[in-house]
Amino acid sequence: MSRRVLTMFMIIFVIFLYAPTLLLPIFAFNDSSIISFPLSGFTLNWLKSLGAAEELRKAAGTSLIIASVSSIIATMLGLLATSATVRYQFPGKGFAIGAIMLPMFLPEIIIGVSLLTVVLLAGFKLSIYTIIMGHVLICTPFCIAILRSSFQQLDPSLEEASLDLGESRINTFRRVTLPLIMPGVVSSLLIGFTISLDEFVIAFFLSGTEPTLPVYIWSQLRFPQRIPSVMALGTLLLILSVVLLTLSELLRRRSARRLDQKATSGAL
Amino acid sequence: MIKSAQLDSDARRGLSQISLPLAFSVLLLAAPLAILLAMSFWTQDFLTLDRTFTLANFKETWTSPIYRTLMLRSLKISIIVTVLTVGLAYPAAYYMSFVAPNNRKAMLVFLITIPFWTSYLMRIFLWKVILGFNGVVNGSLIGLGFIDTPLDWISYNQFAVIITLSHAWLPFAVLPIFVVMEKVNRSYLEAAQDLGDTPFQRFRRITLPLSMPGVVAATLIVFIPTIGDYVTPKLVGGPDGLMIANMIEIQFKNANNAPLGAALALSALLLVSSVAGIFVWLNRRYLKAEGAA
Amino acid sequence: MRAVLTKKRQAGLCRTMIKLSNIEKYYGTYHALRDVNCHINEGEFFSLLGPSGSGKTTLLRTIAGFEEIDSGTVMIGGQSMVGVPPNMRPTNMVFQSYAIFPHMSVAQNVAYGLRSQRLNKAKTAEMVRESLGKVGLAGYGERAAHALSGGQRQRVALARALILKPKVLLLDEPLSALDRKLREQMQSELRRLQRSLGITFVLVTHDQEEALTMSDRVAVMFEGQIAQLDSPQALYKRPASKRVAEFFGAMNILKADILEVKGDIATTRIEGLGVANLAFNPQPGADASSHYCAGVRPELMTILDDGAMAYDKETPATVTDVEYRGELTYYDVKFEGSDTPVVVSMRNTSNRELREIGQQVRIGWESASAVLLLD
Amino acid sequence: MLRTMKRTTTAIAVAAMPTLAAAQELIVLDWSGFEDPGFIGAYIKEHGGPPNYSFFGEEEEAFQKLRAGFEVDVAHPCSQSVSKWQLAGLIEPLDTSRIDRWDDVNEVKEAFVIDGDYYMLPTDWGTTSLVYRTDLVNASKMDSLQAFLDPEFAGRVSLPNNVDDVYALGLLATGVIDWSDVTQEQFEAASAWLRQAHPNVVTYWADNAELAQLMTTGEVSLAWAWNETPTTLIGEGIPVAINREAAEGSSSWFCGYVNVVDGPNSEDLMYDFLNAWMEPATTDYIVDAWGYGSGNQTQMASLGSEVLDSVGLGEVSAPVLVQGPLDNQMREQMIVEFEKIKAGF
Repeated sequence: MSRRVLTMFMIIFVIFLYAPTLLLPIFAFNDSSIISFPLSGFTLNWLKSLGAAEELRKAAGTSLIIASVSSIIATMLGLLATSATVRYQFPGKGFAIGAIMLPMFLPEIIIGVSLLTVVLLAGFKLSIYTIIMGHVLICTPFCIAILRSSFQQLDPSLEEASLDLGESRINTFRRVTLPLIMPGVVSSLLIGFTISLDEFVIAFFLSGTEPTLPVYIWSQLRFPQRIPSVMALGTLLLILSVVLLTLSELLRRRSARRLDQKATSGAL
Repeated sequence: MIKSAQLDSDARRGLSQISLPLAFSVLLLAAPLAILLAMSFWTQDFLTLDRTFTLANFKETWTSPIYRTLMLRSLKISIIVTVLTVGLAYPAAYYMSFVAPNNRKAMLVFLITIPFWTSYLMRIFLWKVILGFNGVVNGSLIGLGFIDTPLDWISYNQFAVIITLSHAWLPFAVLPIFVVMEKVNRSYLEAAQDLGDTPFQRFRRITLPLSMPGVVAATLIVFIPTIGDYVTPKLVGGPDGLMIANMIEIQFKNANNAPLGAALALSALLLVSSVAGIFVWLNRRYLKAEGAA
Repeated sequence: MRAVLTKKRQAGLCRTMIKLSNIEKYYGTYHALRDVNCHINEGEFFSLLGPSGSGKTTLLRTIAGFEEIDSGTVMIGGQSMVGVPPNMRPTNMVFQSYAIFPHMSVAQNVAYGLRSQRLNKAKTAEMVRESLGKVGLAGYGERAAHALSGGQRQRVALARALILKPKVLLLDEPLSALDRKLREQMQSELRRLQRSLGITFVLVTHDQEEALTMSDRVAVMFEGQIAQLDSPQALYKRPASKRVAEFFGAMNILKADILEVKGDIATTRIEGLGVANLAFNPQPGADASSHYCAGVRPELMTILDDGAMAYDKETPATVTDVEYRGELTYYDVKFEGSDTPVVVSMRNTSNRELREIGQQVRIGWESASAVLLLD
Repeated sequence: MLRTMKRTTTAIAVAAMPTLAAAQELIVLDWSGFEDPGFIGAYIKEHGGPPNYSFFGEEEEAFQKLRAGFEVDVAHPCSQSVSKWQLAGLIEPLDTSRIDRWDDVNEVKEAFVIDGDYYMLPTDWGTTSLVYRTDLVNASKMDSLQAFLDPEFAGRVSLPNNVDDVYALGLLATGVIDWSDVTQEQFEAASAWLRQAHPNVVTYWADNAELAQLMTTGEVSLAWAWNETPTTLIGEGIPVAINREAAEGSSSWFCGYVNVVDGPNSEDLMYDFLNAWMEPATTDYIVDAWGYGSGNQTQMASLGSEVLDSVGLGEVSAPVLVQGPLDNQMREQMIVEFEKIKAGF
């Protein structure tokens, strides 16, 4: 396939990915509470209303924290499980991996209700910690699915070489394994983050008085007074992430230039 | 020559590494699964559970035409969504791994996940704006003079479910394929070319088989959860777009028939696992055949 | 330095660096190492030679600590290695794939193991430079690892291991991936390096020529067992068994019956060659029921010219085939009363004429050059 | 700011001392959006801040969560859930003597009496009725609910994805006005009617925002909708009309607060909260800003019929099916049947 065709495809692909999101700002500034064309006029009211929507803003903050922490823990558990199953033979391996992957197969409502029962029986109070627990559980299988292929194609003699050169297992992981599976780890973090940020059912059952953003938004379905405010919030978050991404890219380029180092090895 | 696995100390190491994630899953999930399993053999009358063993729920699940229709429809939609998603994701991942310059890769990975950080509900609302009656698609088509009246087959039906779901799962399909492609040793490609392969042959004989683990992962990541989705069909499916998960959801909640819900869920689980199993098996055969050729 | 060691060894003073005792290793039901016993001396170039699947790499990895054994002991430098992980052992390894870290530069690779020594930057750089110099890669430090050729990767792997000044350097078929010319060059370089450093080298190889040219001693392994452990010369001259003999170049194998054993001399009847007194030392594992055969190297037999110099033994034979190879000529001959073709190689000299097929000749040989081999 | 800091500290303390924290802050299980301070001005004034909210999107999810043992003081279900929640032992009677304006509370409160005790304080209500695009359908056909069956509107109809509203329609259309003792035959007739309407339905709307979207674009020109939707649409200048006086009538629904058993905090706080909801100021606010009716009947009446008619809450002469409590078995049948109808069976 020629590069030009692929590049064209990628451009269309990215446009498709952003298609709904690009409309977000339009309705965030459209002077109507109805999400529909034709547009009625420009307004900053929805943006301003965010100032008053304390619960909404808090929910967004809670969600970001939960998504970050859950994706990190899920990736770490995923690394442990993957490294164990890809490298070693041990009794009960099939069972173990099956049990860990199971949340992917079960209906979320089941996971939600029974997690709630387990959590309450164990005497925990519902908080962001319980949501994190639930999200780690459902994100881990996705992380494993990604990390697995990373590990499978890693030459085991590289790690042996590190051990042989006197590094401990932990340092070997840090200095050799981790850098080599970095694209997998970053992808795993992103997938965990994305799933957690948008997960509603489990977050609903495990949330106490600090709802996540999806819980808040979904529960507004029946009385959707603030859908455009949510669009405004979404716009802000979108802009924020794009700005952060651009910023980090600029920083990376500058530091690359300063070190006069062409980014040579694999992607991330 | 000699595998470094299969050792006692390695077995211990493997067990100790997996113990934490396993303990986490078992502690939190043993209960749900046991409840689900037990419940599927019980019956419920409003709020009272009757714990007498019965296979009635499974019988109903497997004989009643409504569940069969929903089950097959869900399977069909999931398969179409998976094929579409993985099919679109593959060239994108290929571009990211083989065409894009190294220093752009990280940015691209973020670029394709960022749109999915806005709430799914919002994205669905916006999809309706795009596909809807006076929406972007219809508006453009009318504006360009292709059609006179809005197309109504693009919203509130299975088509809309497929589009919305495929879109939602795209980044989840791109990432695993990309990760595997990043690991493909570039010298294999050079070797293949060196041995006289055309770029297309090289793709078919080297890149595709080597990236197959990613395709498998992507397929499972998309296929399995898709069949369990009830939100998308509820919001964009219209009357003919409902899926089995909607029925499971209703049984557990409004209909107060958790046992039937459990039987439906377990049957769906069985169906999904078999299809996924067949897929993995076919893939192994393909790789073997490819290796032999 | 080497001369000193050799003297020590002659005086029986050389110290044991590695001692392997009664090592057993199973992979499931597969018996990978069977009662392996051996000593490897300090400063020695020691090779493990065998066909693939013979257990040589397993044994090497056992020394490095990557394989756990089911019974037996590994001692390095007088200390038991039970429970000592690879990173705590005084050994370093050059992997078959070289295992160069692809995400690091050459210098970073070489400096990898130094981190735990907490040296300052300048000192580290100095050591890296020195180490790279030793392997002939001075100035390559900033190269990216994936931009190296096969030979360069191997040198980096060497430098990376040697910078840590290990007591033992383990090499897992390090030359197998190199082309012939480069391999020969590296063989002599490795040998030179080993001599100048005085470190114990343990090399795994399936190439007998490599083992013979480089090693002080070689352990020949078959099916998880050491079949013979000896100096290259002794291995060539006095292989203990048919298998070992065949593994090292050409050897004529003839049926033999031991008629009588007196001390270390066995009176043996050899197919086609008649009765001769051969040196006899019973091999481990051999008993009264063991079968033997006799082996003679082609170059240790001569087709006698009329009235040529006397040989211990002379046997008439018929030439059945001639193969001229420039420096040497190979003759297939048959002895009376024997169907086994025997190869005799003759150096071509200016006054020596080629024999013809069907010609009757006399073959001269020494009873000392025939060896009894365990069948 | 100080509040935010206090909340943050609480959040951290929750981790350390799971039971002690948030001891005296009322916990309300509610729909999101109802944390609007305009509803409970009196409570905020008295206690210096709002209670803690936990949110739900569907009553059934709230039910499951409470059943699993989640502890809250007060919850906000709608009328049909009351007897189910009571049967499941989740809620306890209200002490009406502690509700200051009990006499002003809408008489629908009598529908939530179980064994002589009151179980719900109705606080907000609305109507469900025939709504249509005046520019897209002929108004003359809009005086009967049978319009939903008219093939002319095939693919232009939307019904609620909500069993209560849908069966209210089905029953009204088949001549039932009171569903408190609906018979099996009446239920079957209503189901048959809904099944007949199904082919005309483009989608069952899940929420107001969705329906508003559909009606704005014109994809849906005829709907069975809550009064809030046409009010919003008219406010946006979309030509829609609401007909609460279709021959067969229209419906109304109620939601309110219930006293959850074993609430972790003092009941005093709960009654302060309930009393705040019954303040006249709350009534004015909910009608004006949200377009819903208030449970304070007296204050509602004082707003005048013009105001109420404008938001679709006024008195009507046609029959009104009040979505009061319904026999649980019957409701369960409706749920199962509705799922079948939606799936085309």
